[in-house]
Amino acid sequence: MSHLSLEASQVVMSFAGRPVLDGVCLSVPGGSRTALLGANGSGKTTLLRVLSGALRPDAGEVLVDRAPLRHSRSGLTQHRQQVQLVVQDPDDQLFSADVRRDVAFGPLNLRLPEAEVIERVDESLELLGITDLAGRPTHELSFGQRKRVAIAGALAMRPCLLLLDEPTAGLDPEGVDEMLVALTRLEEQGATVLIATHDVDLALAWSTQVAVVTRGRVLQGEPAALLGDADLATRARLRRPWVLELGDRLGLADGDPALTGVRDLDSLAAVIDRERLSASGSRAAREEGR
Amino acid sequence: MSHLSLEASQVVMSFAGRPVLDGVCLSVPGGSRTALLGANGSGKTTLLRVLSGALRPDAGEVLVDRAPLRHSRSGLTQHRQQVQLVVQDPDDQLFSADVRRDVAFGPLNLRLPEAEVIERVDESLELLGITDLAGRPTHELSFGQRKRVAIAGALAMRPCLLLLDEPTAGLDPEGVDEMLVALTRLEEQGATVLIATHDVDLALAWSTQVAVVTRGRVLQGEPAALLGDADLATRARLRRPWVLELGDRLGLADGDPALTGVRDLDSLAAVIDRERLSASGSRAAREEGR
Amino acid sequence: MALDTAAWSSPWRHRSVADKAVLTLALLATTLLLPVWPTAALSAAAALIVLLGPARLAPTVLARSLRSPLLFIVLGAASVLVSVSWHDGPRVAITAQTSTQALTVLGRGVAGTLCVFVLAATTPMVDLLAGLRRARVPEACVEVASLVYRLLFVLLDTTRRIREAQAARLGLRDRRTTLRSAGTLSGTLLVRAWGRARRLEEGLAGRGYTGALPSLDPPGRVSIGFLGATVALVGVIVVVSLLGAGPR
Amino acid sequence: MHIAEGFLPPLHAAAWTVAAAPFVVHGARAVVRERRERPETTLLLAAAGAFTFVLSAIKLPSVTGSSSHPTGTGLGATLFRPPVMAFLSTVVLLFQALLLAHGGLTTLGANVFSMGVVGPWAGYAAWRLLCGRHRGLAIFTAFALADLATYCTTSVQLGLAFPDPVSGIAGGVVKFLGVFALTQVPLAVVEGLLGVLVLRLLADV
Repeated sequence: MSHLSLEASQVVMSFAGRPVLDGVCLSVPGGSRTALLGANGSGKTTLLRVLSGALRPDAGEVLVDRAPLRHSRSGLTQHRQQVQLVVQDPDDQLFSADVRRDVAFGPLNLRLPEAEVIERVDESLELLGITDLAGRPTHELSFGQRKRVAIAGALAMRPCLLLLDEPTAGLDPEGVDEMLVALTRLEEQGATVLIATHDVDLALAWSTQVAVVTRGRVLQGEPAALLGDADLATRARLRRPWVLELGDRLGLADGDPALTGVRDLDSLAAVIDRERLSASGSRAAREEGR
Repeated sequence: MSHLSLEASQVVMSFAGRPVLDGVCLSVPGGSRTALLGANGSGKTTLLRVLSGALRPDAGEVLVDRAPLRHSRSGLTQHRQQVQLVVQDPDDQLFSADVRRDVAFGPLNLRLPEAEVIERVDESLELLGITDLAGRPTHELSFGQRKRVAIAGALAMRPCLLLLDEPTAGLDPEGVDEMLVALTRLEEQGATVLIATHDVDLALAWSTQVAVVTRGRVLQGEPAALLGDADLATRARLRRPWVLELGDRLGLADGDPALTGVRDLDSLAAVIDRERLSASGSRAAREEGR
Repeated sequence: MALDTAAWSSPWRHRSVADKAVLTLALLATTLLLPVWPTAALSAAAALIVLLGPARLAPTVLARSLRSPLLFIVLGAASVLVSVSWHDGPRVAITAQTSTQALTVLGRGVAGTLCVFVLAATTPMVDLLAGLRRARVPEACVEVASLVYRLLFVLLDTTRRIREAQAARLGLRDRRTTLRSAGTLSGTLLVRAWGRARRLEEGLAGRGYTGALPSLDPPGRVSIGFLGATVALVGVIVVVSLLGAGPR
Repeated sequence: MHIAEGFLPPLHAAAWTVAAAPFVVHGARAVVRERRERPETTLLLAAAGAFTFVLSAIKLPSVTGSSSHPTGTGLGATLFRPPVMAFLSTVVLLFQALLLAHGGLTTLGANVFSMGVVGPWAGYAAWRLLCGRHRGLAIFTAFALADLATYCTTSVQLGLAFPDPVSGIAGGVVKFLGVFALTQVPLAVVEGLLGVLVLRLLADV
């Protein structure tokens, strides 16, 4: 896999006369980790479907490495080997009786020789740490397992870009951590990953850039800057990540809504500790000075 | 509505020979707010179904106000006027083409006079803030709206106890807040509310008691104590709420895993501020003393 | 489902089902029973005026919904137009008789379809089923039909998502894969439909479901004015048709 | 393809309605009885109806260039039995007429007769005759035959309504068979294959 960039340019999309996306521009640089945020019904999923080629926008374009996606049969076939979408409900994506057969579905459709199909299936299962599930019937799997099998199925297409709709929704906290580990692995293998999520804390901790869908448009930028913006949060029915909120409340950022470098519990604890140290340090210095 | 208590006593339940609940005891006092936590597949949903009367346990009992639930027709009819379960996927509960008809279903089954049915429907819609949806077709509603209609449908039965499976899953942050406001309203009306959730932060902030399902058993206790227990968190595939984690990291609790009184961002910020004040206060005192 | 969506937001949505059914059926009856010309043209025009006027159906929705029935009507009319025989070798011909007959089915088909739109674009299925309930159609049948309506949308959504997922993994690439995908899609759908039905049953049991689905149906108040207008409209069509067709 | 509204002469429309009525009433009776005895079947029946409706929206590989969809009558007949299919088809056809403008109200009887009576019974008969010998073949034949029988019946209905001025009813039927049924032969084969795939998947699950 090599790093490809993905771009939406002026995408307009409406359903039954109701506009959902109204001139969306989004740029996902190769090798980035993008978190897509937005309220229920804001058009996140629609945007993902447009990016994956499942929907043809009313206007505008989707570009992979600057080349516009053609909605012809061959154009889509090519696009689908580069961009894969994993939908929210794994049951929509698992339709074979057992795990191995399901993951093999894509490679078989690529008309690959059997040896390569098997290799890809094994590799995908391995990457998600579910090799032991290979022979299991799909309907016996737990929710978290089904989610990972669905990702393995997309992965077997060896996409350069992986779009995931709410990959952590419905998972228990440990399942969320495992999912993040799997996503990090994918990234190390060279895939560019974009996730749509409602979890602003996760978005801040995980992503290198954030895109917020609101009123049919997309705002995109540095995670701390965008997620720390209280006005934007209100407009987009989001809330600010708790580390930014707490940092702000404690006056750590000196008026800057986005504390530089703080993105998770560890970094926040470090900043607070440093502040304490410097407070006691200056006290100690002052005490010594007397 | 009056406050009733709900209890599970030594409940054993297995599916296809696989034990899911293995002697569960849970007590939900009237007027309490209980959060039920546990990993995917730990049996949370099964327990809710047993409590609601939908499943008959292999052994053990469900008691409402100390009276055991009888799984006869009349026993269940009575139980369902006291205990209502709202499942996770609203489409499993909404069967009518429009909102008003759907909410009216329960009261009609109670064979109430039409005027009272209408009164209950209006009241339920009002309580959830969805009066404007009354005439809308179910299939056109958004996910969050469908979730609230499902709750309204349960509410129209005027239960004393409301059990909700993942009421905030899949909602955007503002939707989560609105859901919590609605739950608080229900409680003010006299309903005892139990929710199953994966969100440990929400559990700490919202509940008056927490129950954790792990290995077929339930542990129940004070939210901060149970959720602050690192061992339990690992065993139950949970994580500790971030306020407890951060408080611990900052050494605020002096070795006590559960910081007394800290349950959300506001209380944590207050504690940190107080610590700062006392530090600078003691400094000032010391400085004055010299 | 554009017609159904239009019906939910139609300004005539809260008119009694009986009113709308009488108008539709009266128009249909005149179209089919009276001489085709000018009746078909008149009732088609009347239906169009009703749909685009007081019922405020969007012309684009009307045009889109007409497409598929038009295909059948045109294909059927073309078959009627051409006469085939094989007594002395296969022979194809168009005669005055066949062209008259083709025009007849064309006129009646288009007019009839438009008349049905009057009901379809103003009355959501639930109201219609409530009407059937009042008309003494067995409760069980009406209930099954109303559940079909709700599950329809849930299943259509599922179908769409599964098909997109199959397409994404190139499952619709050629005939062979498309057939295989259609097979797995149908099977998966059946399993999902079953599971949904079971869970829905449990969900309803919690609210006291015992097999019957009582429904809060708003009372349908028949409007004398509306019925009067219907009688007048159909009356005019009948009189004009009989006069217009008279000389022939 | 269902016969559009207004397409059949009133007498024919009435006659086909009368012909279909006993089957539908019989099916409806079965539904009423079933609900009285086992209330839980109401939801299963509804799921079957919704499934039958949605099935006709599934795209099959195109043979002639235009897109095509399964009729689903074969699947319905083997899974739910013909009497129930007569009732479910009526519901589905009514929905198709009003939601999608496929078919019509006065032609409902004729369409129910072809899709809800002849198709399912033909498929079911083939299934019962062959299932003892070869399962795959039985399914294939049941599905393909149910599909073909449906369209042949439609052609006969149209041929009876619009006999050819020269060659009479036979000519009319042949004409409509050529337009509506002949093009359906490859699609019937596809639907037969689909049936084999579906039932194999269901056997796996």
